[in-house]
Amino acid sequence: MTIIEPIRILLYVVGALAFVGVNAAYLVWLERKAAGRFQRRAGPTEVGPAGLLQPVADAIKLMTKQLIVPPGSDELLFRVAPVMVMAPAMMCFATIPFADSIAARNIDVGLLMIFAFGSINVMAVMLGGWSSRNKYAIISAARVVSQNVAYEIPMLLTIITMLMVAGTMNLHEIVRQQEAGFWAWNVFRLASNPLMPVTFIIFFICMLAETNRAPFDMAEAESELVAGAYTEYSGMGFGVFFMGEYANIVIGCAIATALFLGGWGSPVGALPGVWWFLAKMYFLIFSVIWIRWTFPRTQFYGLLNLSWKILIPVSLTTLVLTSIAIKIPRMF
Amino acid sequence: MKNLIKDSVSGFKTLVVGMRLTIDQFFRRPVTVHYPREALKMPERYRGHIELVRDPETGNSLCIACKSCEKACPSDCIFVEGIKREGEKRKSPTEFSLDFTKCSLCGSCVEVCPTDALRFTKEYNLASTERSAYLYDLLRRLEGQKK
Amino acid sequence: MSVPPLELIKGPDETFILNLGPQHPATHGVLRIKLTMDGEYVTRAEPVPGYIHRMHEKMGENRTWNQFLPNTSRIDYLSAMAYTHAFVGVAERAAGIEVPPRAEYIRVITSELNRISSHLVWFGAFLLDLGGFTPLLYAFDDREKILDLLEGITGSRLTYCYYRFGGVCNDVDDAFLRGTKEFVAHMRPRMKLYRDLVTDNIILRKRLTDIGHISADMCRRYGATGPVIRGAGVAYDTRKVEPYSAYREFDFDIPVFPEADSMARYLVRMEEIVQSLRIIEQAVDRLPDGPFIAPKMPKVMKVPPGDYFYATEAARGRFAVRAVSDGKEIPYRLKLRAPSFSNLSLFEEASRGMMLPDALAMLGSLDLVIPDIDR
Amino acid sequence: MNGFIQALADEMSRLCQPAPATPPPADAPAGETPSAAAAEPPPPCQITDYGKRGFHLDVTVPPDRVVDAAHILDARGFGIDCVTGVDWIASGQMEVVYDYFHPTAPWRVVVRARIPRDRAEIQTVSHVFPGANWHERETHDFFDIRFIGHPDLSPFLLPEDSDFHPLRKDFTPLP
Repeated sequence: MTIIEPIRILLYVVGALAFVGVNAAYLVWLERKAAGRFQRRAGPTEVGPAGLLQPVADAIKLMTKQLIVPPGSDELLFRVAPVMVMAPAMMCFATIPFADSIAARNIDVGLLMIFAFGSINVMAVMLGGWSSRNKYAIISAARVVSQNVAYEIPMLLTIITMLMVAGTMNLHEIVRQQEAGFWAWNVFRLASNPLMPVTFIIFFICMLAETNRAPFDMAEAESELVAGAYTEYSGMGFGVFFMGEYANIVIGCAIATALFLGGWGSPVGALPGVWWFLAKMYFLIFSVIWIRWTFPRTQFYGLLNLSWKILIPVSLTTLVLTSIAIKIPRMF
Repeated sequence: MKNLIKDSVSGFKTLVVGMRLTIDQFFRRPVTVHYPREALKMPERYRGHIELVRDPETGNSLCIACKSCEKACPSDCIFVEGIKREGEKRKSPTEFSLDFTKCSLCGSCVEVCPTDALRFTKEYNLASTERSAYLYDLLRRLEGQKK
Repeated sequence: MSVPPLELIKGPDETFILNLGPQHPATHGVLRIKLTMDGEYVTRAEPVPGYIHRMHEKMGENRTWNQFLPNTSRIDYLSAMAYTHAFVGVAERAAGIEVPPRAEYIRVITSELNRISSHLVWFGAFLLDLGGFTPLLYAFDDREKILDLLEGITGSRLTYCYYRFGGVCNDVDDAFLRGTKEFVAHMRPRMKLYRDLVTDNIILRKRLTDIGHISADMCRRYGATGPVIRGAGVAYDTRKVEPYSAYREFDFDIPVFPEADSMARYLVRMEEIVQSLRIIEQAVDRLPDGPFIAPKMPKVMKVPPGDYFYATEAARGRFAVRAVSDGKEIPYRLKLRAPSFSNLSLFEEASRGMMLPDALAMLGSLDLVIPDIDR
Repeated sequence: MNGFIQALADEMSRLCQPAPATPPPADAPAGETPSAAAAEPPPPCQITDYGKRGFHLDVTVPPDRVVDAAHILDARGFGIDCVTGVDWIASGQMEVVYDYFHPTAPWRVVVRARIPRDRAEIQTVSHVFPGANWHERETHDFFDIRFIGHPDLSPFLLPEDSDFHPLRKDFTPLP
């Protein structure tokens, strides 16, 4: 036990790194391929079969580029910011339950840990934008902060709802409650809250906003802010931000899978396993891509209006409804 | 309040409609052509750079070196020189060069030609790192085609 | 390396200067806008055009009437037909050349096809400004069909140079007419796709409604025309008020939306595509026989002395040529009145106090083509 | 149809009437062959044939009355179309041309004024029609016509440091 444990953790760290790296690379490929198909194009085809080696070529290109630090920028923060996006994202993988037996650590406050680390992302992007000494980047940094603050609230409200339903912060435990089949999934648990699908949608929207994905990509908004906070980053500096962004999407979709879609449980109750988890997670990721290539970007105050005027009241409503639904049966 | 809910619901519906449309396109065949592997046929009237037309009987150019094209050209990219050879009724060109770097493919030269001695080629994939690659000697080009 | 202190970058009273362009994704070319910003609010926007100024007007004074023809396609490369039309029109009006009806019909068909293709590019590019990527490719797919059609008869895909004094340079063939009819049939359902995917989309509506008001009076004072003035509720369309060519003979409506916001301008253009389809359909059905160019046109055009004016409705608004002739082969003076120029000039007044993304959405809704401004 | 344009023509011709010491074309060299268009002095205010010329009313006003003309047209709901110049080098004059359009009626009015070529100055109309601002700036670029009272006459389409005026007929480009 004492010898095995550090090795096991190490293996998981390496595994998580590899998983994030491969995911970031191949989600780019998937994104480009899917974007192509959504737009009636073929997407990447030239590098390797069906363009499968394209991410490798991209990575080599990014790595060979010079890292430029703009004069007058805060060099330390400028260099640290990409790391600050990547590292917390890696931490979050520690507790994600890919299957009953596949998880680095089964932590009792797993959910809390993920959100604690997840919120560091904001600061990293903000510091990256601020330290770049670029006006576009600074505007973007300001946007990122207000956007993330606004969306953290409805997201956590939905999480509280889920905690009340599940009664635990342990992700394994939450998944195990839903193992019976798709009718037991939290998203369909109408008995404890008739607005459960709405809660799921709110969570999903907030997840999009938190990860700065279209239609909420105010931070990058290339037609307004060139590349937003990443304007001055070159080569792998940008690459790490990029990987961090995709890692955050993977985490967001993984949490959504575990919380709402029954994690590794199969929809019919038989044959649970990691493949179900991955299938559900990648379906959500595909939806994220699908949404990006369908909608235009929202306006900034429209985004905040959506959060403060629609999402927060509705998530509060679901919270109240859930607490009523939980409390009332216990009164009798 | 009621309006807000109504707007939210109908707005959400438009989003769903949009997503349905894009996924519908997702499963259709791409419309693009993979250019270097397959290429479209150039239409009959495609305007590439000009070339001289050969007289089917003599095998020489139809050009009579009247310099109409040279005069008509808005960008001064055609240079014609001709002499009257013995035993021939009309002049024939000794030099016919085209500076394709200046040409705007307007077709004035082709239209103005009294003997229809000029026509457009269908060449579109020209690339070079040197300007001199586009100084065409059209007479030599015609000679080259003969062989 | 010396870096200016931050105070120099910052303007007085907490504003700062943001140089948008000359290379910026939202300016569609090399337009530079000097924005004085207060946070994300624009307090003053000063467009600085001229980065691709080519002095077409001077070129016009240096070449014959015929030789200037290719230039006209290169002012606004997206609606080249209307520009060539204005130029040949001014010479025809001056010299009193009677254009055969078939040629007029062909001009109408090609001009309207060109208008649709131009609006499709605008549609796609505008959606790019708003962060929607996919509609661009759908629009380009449709536009490709138009370009193929026009390439078939003109030999060129963008800078057509198809019209000649007294007519057009090539007759249309059956393949073109058939293809045009097919295109009309293809385009109508596509308009429904655009409506469902884009126009009705709540995100787009929220972004454009009540954004970027340009009132009818502002249009008048600035000389803004085209979809900008029609989006302000004024049914001003050169095709109707000063009917040129054969436009008198077709039944079509001028779409007008009185809201005067970006959405109104968007809707005007989308509706214009539908109306152009109507015109094309009628023109193809009723295409008269006859010559496609006036007989006995002189090789070198000469225009009697005097000054003349001819306006056409290009995709962006009214394009007009004022030609002053002294009777020689070379025009004495050519003034090209470009619609984008006037349409952009109101940006400074209209964008005051807007947020940056809104200002850019409005800029996109003006549908600028930078070579048109810079000429 | 012609009632409106006739009334406008009457009002405009009142502008042309006083003709206070019409621009002195005295310095035009006598020996020079005047070009055809410049030779015949057109009547100051005439209703033109649209089909032949492309506009309905052609008004030549003294240079100090262009602002008045702009005010009249503004009051009648006209909009500015463009402002440009024509260099009549043979008669030593510079012509400033204002094109006006009417957004709700098919009228098109041309207002011209001739100013001496070597002292090309004219009042700006940019405070009446803000759209004239850019057109006047462009005309200043190309013709070196100074618009008095214009807020900013720095080079517009030409490079910021340019001091040449390419549309003047005596302009010679650098080799």
